Order: sequence, then structure tokens, then C-alpha cells
Amino acid sequence: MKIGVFVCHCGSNIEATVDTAAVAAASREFPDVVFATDTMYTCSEPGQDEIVAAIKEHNLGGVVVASCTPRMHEQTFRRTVERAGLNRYLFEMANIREHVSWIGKDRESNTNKSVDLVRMATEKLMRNRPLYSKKFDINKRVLVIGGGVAGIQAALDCADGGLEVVMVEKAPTIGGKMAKLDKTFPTVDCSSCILGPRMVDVAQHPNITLYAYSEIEEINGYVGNFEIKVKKKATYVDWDSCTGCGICMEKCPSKKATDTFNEGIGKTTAINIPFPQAIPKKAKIDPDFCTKIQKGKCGVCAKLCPSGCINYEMQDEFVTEKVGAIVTATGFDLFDWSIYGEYGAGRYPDVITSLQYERMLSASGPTGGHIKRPSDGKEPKNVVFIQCVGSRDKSVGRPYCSGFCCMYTAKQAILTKDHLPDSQSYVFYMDIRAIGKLYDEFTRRAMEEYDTKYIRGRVSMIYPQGDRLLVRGADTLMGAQVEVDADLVVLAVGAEAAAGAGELAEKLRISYDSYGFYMEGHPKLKPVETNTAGVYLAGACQGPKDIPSSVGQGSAAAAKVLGLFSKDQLESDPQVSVVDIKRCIGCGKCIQTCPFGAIKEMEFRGMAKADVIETICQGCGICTSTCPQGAVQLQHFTDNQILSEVNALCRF
Amino acid sequence: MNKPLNYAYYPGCSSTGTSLEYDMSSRAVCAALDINLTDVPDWSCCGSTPAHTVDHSLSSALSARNLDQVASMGLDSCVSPCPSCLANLKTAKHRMEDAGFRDKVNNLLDKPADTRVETKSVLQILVEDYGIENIRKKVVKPLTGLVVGAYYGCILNRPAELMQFDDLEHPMAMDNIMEALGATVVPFPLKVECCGASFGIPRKDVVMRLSGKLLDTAHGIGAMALVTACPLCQMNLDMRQNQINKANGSKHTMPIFYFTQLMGLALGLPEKELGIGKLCVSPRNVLDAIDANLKEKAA
Amino acid sequence: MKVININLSYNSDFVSQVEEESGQKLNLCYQCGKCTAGCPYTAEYDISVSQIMRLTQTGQKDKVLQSKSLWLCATCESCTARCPNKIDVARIMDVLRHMARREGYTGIRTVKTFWDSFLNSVRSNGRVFEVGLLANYISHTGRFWTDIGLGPKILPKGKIHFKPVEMKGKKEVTKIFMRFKQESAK
Amino acid sequence: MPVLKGKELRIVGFLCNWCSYGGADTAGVGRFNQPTDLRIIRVPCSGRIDPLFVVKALMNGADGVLVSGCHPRDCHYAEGNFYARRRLEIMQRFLPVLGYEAERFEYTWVSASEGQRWQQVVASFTDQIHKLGPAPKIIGPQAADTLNQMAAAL
Repeated sequence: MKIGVFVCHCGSNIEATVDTAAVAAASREFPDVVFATDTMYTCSEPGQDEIVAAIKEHNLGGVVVASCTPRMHEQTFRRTVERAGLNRYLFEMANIREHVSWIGKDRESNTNKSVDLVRMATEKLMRNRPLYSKKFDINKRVLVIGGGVAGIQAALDCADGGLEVVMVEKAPTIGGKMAKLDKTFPTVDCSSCILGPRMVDVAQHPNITLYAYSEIEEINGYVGNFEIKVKKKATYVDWDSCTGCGICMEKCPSKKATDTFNEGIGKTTAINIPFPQAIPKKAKIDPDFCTKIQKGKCGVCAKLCPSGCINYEMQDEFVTEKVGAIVTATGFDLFDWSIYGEYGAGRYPDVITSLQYERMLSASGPTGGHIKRPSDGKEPKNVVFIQCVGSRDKSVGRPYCSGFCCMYTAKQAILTKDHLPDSQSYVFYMDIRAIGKLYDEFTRRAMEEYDTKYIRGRVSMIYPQGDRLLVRGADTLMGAQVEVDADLVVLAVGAEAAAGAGELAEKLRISYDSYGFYMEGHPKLKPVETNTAGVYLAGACQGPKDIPSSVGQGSAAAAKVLGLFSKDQLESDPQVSVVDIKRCIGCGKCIQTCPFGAIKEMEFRGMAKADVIETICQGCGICTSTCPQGAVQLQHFTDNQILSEVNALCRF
Repeated sequence: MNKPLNYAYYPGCSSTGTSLEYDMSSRAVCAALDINLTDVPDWSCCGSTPAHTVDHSLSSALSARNLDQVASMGLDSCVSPCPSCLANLKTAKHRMEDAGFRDKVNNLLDKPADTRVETKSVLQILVEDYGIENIRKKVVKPLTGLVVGAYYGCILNRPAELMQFDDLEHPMAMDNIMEALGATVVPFPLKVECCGASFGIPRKDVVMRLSGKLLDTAHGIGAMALVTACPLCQMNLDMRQNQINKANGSKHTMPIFYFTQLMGLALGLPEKELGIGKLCVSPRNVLDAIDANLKEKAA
Repeated sequence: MKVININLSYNSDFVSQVEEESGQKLNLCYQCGKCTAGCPYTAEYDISVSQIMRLTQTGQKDKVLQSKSLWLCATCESCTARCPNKIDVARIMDVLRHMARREGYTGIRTVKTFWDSFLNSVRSNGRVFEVGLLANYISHTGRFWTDIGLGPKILPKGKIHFKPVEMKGKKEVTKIFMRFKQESAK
Repeated sequence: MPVLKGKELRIVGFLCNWCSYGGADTAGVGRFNQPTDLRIIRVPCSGRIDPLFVVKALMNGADGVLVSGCHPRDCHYAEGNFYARRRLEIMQRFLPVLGYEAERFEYTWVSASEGQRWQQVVASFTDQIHKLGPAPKIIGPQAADTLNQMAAAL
């Protein structure tokens, strides 16, 4: 094979600490290398043209590019060599940026290491073979996990694009966190007026099947053909006949159930509809508080229900759905702030979270939109907002910025003044992060027009003094310790990964970061893709995000799904395992270890043999290292290819 | 108790003077609960705050000499009533795990110190080793009607990594003991605020301000008395209460007990053994009120 | 107000010395002010603790070491306990105080004298002898004894002794101080 | 080019594409400096790593071999990392039989987001290998034959 080597400067990213010309010169001495050069930006148009020209001029049979990580540009260069008429698999990359130039400053060592990596790539390339994809049919249905604003957007865009959508929502209603908000920044328009109609669209769209109060139990299959097992949790109410009339809720004598929708501000009945605009508007029983279920007495709701849909014996149910793609939009949860002992750790009733405050501000909330102190129901005069509670705080394991707290705090301060003109708001902040369109103007308005007092510093302590709370903080701009007598303290609690995010990621086979947020395919170029084909991300499950960004990602994920489904068949990745029938002894070990059931037994001239189903094989290669005969070989990562890399590194 | 509890006892310098009653009551209570305390032979000062403001090796050397004394007793744990001593002894042990620092400290000593001994506070062993429930069982004279706040001071559990005791911001050890003794505990909001520490002499104004605030707050929550576990806190709040009143124009007459004194009373020990008479602000009214309550109940 | 040239006034030796002696990394501080917010002594400080941190970070050695605040910190550890970046601020204050001592800053004379008197008492008696400590302090500060009103209150309680408690090993303790002095002189 | 004398030893890393290779990339993007001894071979999954690769690397002149895969339960292929761990642990027990200290091999987990952790892994493993020094080498005129015979025996 005639091989060409291209060593990239990547501007100064590589050239600054690697002598690329020397790497090219050394490469010329390798067996089969007939051409080697160093270039400024190999991935640029002239850079790619140079490769095409060299392939033609030197009649190259394979190409090595030494530049960045293959996770960045392997696809780019595969298309380049294809343009020049080579099979895309007759190409290898040596990662001399992320793995060399960026992690060491010693030019001699780096250059030497780069030469090693190029040698390794050429040795492997010599053993590469052309590979060709197969086509397979796909199921053009999409699963959307999570019915918050991101999931709703993705579902509606997909459904409007003609796809059948299955939406699975953990809570009894869709709407997510946004449904709990009173108003949104920076427009201060009503959250439920924006979201409400879209929720109704989901319920009424002929292409959308909604499973509320349901969870993902199991996911099998692969892009184009996933099989999903959905657990429909017992609601004790037959939702097919429930009309959402609400009589059961009116009459239920057990009124001490946790009001999850209202963030624990107030209580609700054991049988309840979370809120009037809920979608689906169906009742469900909280078994922990239902007297009938707990003690066998009561049964009021069953007696009164006009459609007779109460069923105290109901069990969880499982249904199976087949889809070709999955959009994950599972959102976030609030940081559990009770770790902050200095803020009372939950001891003081008048220290509440921002989302609790949001429910209090909402006209449909438990206080009917009146701001009242939970302790005594009085209207507060001084309201203190504390930002970065569970954000930018290494000591509680949350060093990241939650992104939207600065904005919603400004909004809440403005709303506080609207509700209570005589009140005074104080905001303790570290930095104001208002980088969206009209965002900074909004926070300025909170200060300039609404006279919100912004104090730059953290709060060290909150403690009761009489019937008020004393908030002791710092004003670092004054260089002073400051105290505010507060009637109500609202903590701008940061965002963290949703509960159960890790378990779901394992079912989806996608990665998550150390905080539980899902990893996108590439931080810049693949913001809604994951490393698992056919699985996409939308919204705050990938990292804290405000509403516009979540909606944007919902649409982006939908566009990806629609793009994927724009063809009737998908091309399989040819990097799959292949059985050498002559060497296979039919022991079946590969069949047992394959995590995907991609290998089946077949008969060949009366003998049992293994057979790989190409479209199911995901290319992990576990079978290859299991096979005692070396009969199953993962294409592009065969024993010979990997060992040639080992030798290239060790024998020189 | 199944296993006898044996500890080396490090009284600390103030035990011989200003906090005599803390020492007396700690010994009396432990004796009543069959907890054996053996005095560290020929103990010396831990160095307290002044030493670590001069140099960490000096501070650790002064403490290490005592840890070594404990090791020579054949005991593996040591208790001290004083949080300041405790912090110094624990810090010395911790810092001397670093070989370089260890050598530096040993250089200052007659012989290299064996610093493997664990040190705990009297409060900690009573709560963790003896147990609240066991204390509750021993109560013969419940403190019915006593409304008390528990004040812990700043260094009883700080820094958390070193002290490894109780909640950092809302410690409960003394609250729980008081509850077990039958007292009514009001949550004291400034449990871990500083009283002014050793600034009583060089900067009395500081103590007037900080301790004054503690007394005002205790009064505000309706406490009849405060209970403490630190000689310095107790001294600032009790001995200087008159000065505080003068400086701040307040009128506090709030008894400041050591928690061991109240434990002793509830266990039925005589006031004299507990040094009740050594308190500067007389607790007579408060104690009489408890007695009256008891009699009323009995009748 | 003086204009500070950030690069010329940056004393890098000072910064690295503080970092080495305290084992803390100054760049971790992002100036949220939580230490100042919780510090019970802020009212008495001439420079708040968060500003001490900032001045130290920016290498302003003289300004830091001459601060009275260093002498008023009681090491109550509120700052350390609540720092979001897990900086042991109290330890940095301790180290700055050591440096100030070594460089001959008196700080607050009464405080320094009190600490010195305390240690003198330990040096000669092995333990603190409270009455002796006070006598020593009064004679060094020449201050009128402002706690005179306490006498009648405490004397009858039997808490005050006019003779130090004798301990056998007091020479060992004295030697610790002597060796420390020799080591520091090196 | 040979190993830089006196500066480096020969360390081979096998990294799964999805987690650890990404973690090493993340370390690069974060500019987390690392020793230069390690060369990384990319494999789809740690489950693809045949223990033979490790043994051959050592026989052929590597001084240390590092394998890194996804965290347990985070495998892109569901369970490849479990297979890898089982096989490689057995292999490690045989290393002393072949004349190599077991510490010349290490198996670890690094996710794609853990750039800092990768830096620590590389630094501490490189340090570990430097403490052990160069591994015994099969050299001399019969080296090729010996190697072939050993490979055949395996």
C-alpha cells in the first residue's frame, strides 16, 4: 500500500510544541510511506484539497493524518479520501494534539511521541481493508422521555413533521418545571399562558401518544429499531374513563398529602389532580395518604365518582413500544439546600426556595398569588434573595454556575414589588450573569426602576431574631459586613441532574458527567447528539438551561430525528464482527457474551457455526476477545491490526 | 454499661483557676456514671491560642508533650473538658502526621513524642460513648421547668474534618442532654458564634459586644439560663456579665452553667461537689424554681 | 488615594511564602465575602478578612502585615468552616500573624503583650498561672487594671491562687521555648 | 525513534473510544500537563482488549501497560467493561510467572468528562513505572525466535 502522511500544525496548537516538519521527515522512512508533508490546517478546504491531490498524484492507497483527536475530524477526513476515490476506511488518524501538544511542553519529547503515534497509524493502515455499509429498515417513530418544555417542543416538532411520537412523563402531568413558574424573564409574561396551549397541543395531536405517570423500564435495540418497555405506575383511577371533573378531590377527607406540584407549600388531598391545567387532566391517588388503601376504610371517592373509575386494587402495568429514535428531555432537579446549616437547613419556615416562591406568586398557587410568610401568613416587608445556593460552591460539590438563577431572581424581585409595592427586596449576589438577549437590561431594570438593592457578597448566616430573620452577609464592594432584617428569605437554589438521571443513562447507554448531566456528542458541534446513535438530548438534562435554550434544543433534537428519518433505510456501520467459518468451532461463547444478541447459531454443512447479524452488531469486539479460535474478528480492529500497533510502539 | 469506660483526663490550666467548677463537676458526673478518669501525670499547658499565633511548631510541641504523657499511661484515649485544649491536642496529632512537621516539632522536645492518642471532649464521650439514653436512665431529679439554651461556642466542632463531632452549624449534643435531664430546651440561634474568646483582657470592648449579643439573644428567646461547655465562653458570659450590663446598658441576671453542673444536679449530686457556689451570677432563683416545680409535681 | 501598580507592587515571594506555610492556594479565592460576612470580629478590623485575602492574593505584603486585623482574629474558624472554596482562611490569618511577628510588626500592643505574657507564664511555670500572667501583662502595658471590679467577685470563690501550681516537668516546657528560640534565630 | 533515553520509559495505553479516550481528549482540551511516556491505542471498548495484547506489549519491550475503560454501569456497550475486568484481572495474576511485576499493569476507569482524573491516572501510573524501572527485555540474536515461541505457547 502506498501511504501518504499529513502532519497538521493546527495553526500553533500543535506546531508550538511539536516539530511537525521533523515528524513528516521521520514518517518518510517508514515502510510503505511514499509521501509525507506538514500542513497549516489539514481540515481546511486547501488542506483537504492537498490530500485529494496527493492521493491522485502519488497514487496513494491510504492516508494518515496526524492532527487532532479522531473524535473531532475522523468523519471529515474519511469523506475527503472518499472524494479522491479511496474507500473511507483506508484512513487513519494520529492524535498529536489532545494527546501530545496540549499536554506537554517539551518539544523533543512531543516530537518523538508524535513520530511514534504516526508509525502506529501507518502500521495499522497497512492492514486496513475497504469496508462497505449495509442498508437496513427503520421504524420511523420517536420516543420522547420527559414532558417538560424541551420534551414538548421536540414532540410537537416531530409530530408536526409527520412522525409518530410516544411521550413518557414521570409525573402525573406534563409541563415540567416551567408549569410551576408564575412568570418568565425577561418579558414577565405568564408562564402558563405560553406553555398551556402547547401542553394542550400535545394532548390533542393525533400523532402523539402520551404516557403520563410512567417510567422507562427497559430499552433494547439500536438506532432505527429500539424496543422500549414502559412502566405505567398505578394511579388507582381508570384514566380511560376519568373525565377530570374533580368531584373526588373536593370530597376526599384525607387532606394531608404532599403537594409535590406546589413544592410542599401547603397540602393536597390523597386523590388529586395536580393543578387545574394539568395534561392529562386525570386524578390519581397517593396511596401513602389514602385511608382506603392504608386502612381499608373510607372509599368516598369510589362512591362519588360519576364514571366509576376508582380502582383501589390497581397494579403497575407494562407496555412495549417500538421506535427508531429517542429524545431524552428529562430536565433537572433543585439542589437540596438543607446541607447549608448556616441558612437553617430547613429549620426556619420563612426561608424558602425560589421555586416555592414561584408557586406563592402564582395566581393558581396555594396562596392564590398572595405573598405570605409561611410562619404566620403575614405579608413580608423586607424580602432577601440569596443567589448561588448550591451553585459555584465547591464545598458542597457544586462548582458550576446554574445559569438561570441571576435572571429569575431579578424577575422575582420585580414581581415582589408588583405584588407588594411597600416591600423592599435585597439580592445577595456574586456576579450577575445576564448574557441573553435583553437579559442585562432586565436586571438593570430591577435595580433602576424597581429599586431592588443588590449587594455583592455571600451570606454567612441566617438566624431568627424576634419574628424576623437576621441575614448577615458581606458587601464586598463596601468591604463591610452587612445585616438585613428580613421577613422572608428566598434562596436561589441551583440546578442539579434530575433524580434517576444515572439509571436512565445506563438504560440508554449514554454517558453522563460527574454531576449526572448527560454528555453531548461534542461540546461545540454535536450539542444535541449523544455518542449512542439515535439517542438525542434536549434541555436541562445536558446541563442547566433556561427556557429559550431548552426550547431551542427541543427543536434541534427534533430536526436531528427528522433528518435521521428522512431516508427509509439507514446505513449500518461496517465496523462489525465477521466470522471466519473455517476457524469457527461452534462453541457458542461469542453468542453468550454478545450484549446485543447480534450473534446467532447457524448450520453449515451439518456443523454449528456462529453468524453475526450485521445490522444488530454494535462493534464492541467483546466476541473477538472471547473467541478461543480467533475466528470472530471485529473489522477495523482485528487482532492483527491492534497487535501491529503494539509492535509499532514497542519494537522501536 | 457493658464495658467500663476508662480515659486519661487532661484538665487544662483554667481548671485550676477560673473554671474550677467545670473541673469539679466533670469529675463528679463521670464518677457518678462509673466513667474512670485518670489524670495525665504532670500535664503541662497545651499552648492555647497564644502559642499558635506565634508558631505552629511551638504550639504542637507544647501539646505533643501531653499526648506523649498519655501514651506513657498505656491509655489510647484522652478527654479534656476544654475545647481550646482539645483543639490544640487534636491539631498537634493531625499536623504531626506530616513527617517534615513532625521532625520540626520533635526537635523542640526532650524526646520524640508518641502522638497516636485520640483526644475527645468530656461532652463527646458522654454523648457518644456513654449515650443520651443511659444518661436519661440515671436522672433522679429532673430539671422540670428549667428553660435553657445551649451555647457551644466556636471551636467545639470546628474545623469539621479535625473535630469530627456533631453538626457544624447546629450542634445538638448539649440540647439533647438537657432534654434528657428534663429541662425545656429553647433552640439558641447563635450556638456557634464566638463570645470574644481571650480578648477579655486586652480588648474588653470586643467581649462586651459579642458576649452581650449572646446574652441579649438568650433573653430574647426566653431562656432562664444558658449552658456551656467551654471555660472561656462561660467566663466571658458569667464573670463579665456585670461589665457587659454596664457597657451595654442591659440588665441581665442570667446564670451560665457548665453542662456538667446541670447534669450533676439531675443525677442528684450535692451542689457543693459541682461548684454551683462558684458561679458569679447566682443561679439561686433558677434552682429554687426547679425545686418548686418538683415539689408541686410530687404534691 | 494611592494608585497601585498591580505588577510592580506584586510581591511574589510573599505570596508563595504564605501558600507554603499555610498549605493553601490563594488563587482559589473568588472574593465572595462569605468569610467577612461570618467573621464576628469584622467590627473591630481595620481591613476585613476577605480584603486581607485579596491583598494577600495580589501580593500587597506591607499593607497586609501591618493590618491590625491579624491581631484581632480569635481563630474562631467561621471563615474556614463556611468558605465555598474550602480555603482554610483562619490558617492563613495565623500564618500572616507569624510573618508579621517575624518582621517585627507590633500590631495591637495590648493583644501581643497579652499573648506574650501568657506564653511567659507557661514558659516559667509549665502551666498558665493566671495571677502571674495578669501581673506580667499589667506591668508590660502600664495599663490601669480595668478589671478591678472583678476582684471582689472572684476572690471569695476560691478560683484565684497567688502561687503557681507546682509541676515536676516545668523544665521540659521551658526547654521547648528555649529550643524554639534557638531554631527561630537560625 | 527509540524511547528518549533517561527521560522516558515505554508505556502503552489501551483506551476505550467512548469513555477513557474521550477523557484523555478532555484532559488535552483542559491543557492538563502529563508525562510524555504514554502512547495510547484506541479500541472501541475495553471488552475488546485481549489479555494477549497486554502480554505481547510487555514481551515486545513495553515497561508498563495501562488499560482504561468506562466506569462500571456506564459502558457504551452495556457490559464490555465487566468482561474486560474479569479477563484482565486473571491475566495480571500470571504476569509474575512471565517475569513481570504485576504493578506494570493497571486497569482503571475514566469517563469522558474526567479530564482531571485522567491527568492523575497518567501521572501516578507513569510514576509507578519509573519506580519499577525498565522491564526485563528479550534481546539478542535469538530474540525474535524466543518471542515467536512464547507467543505460540500463549
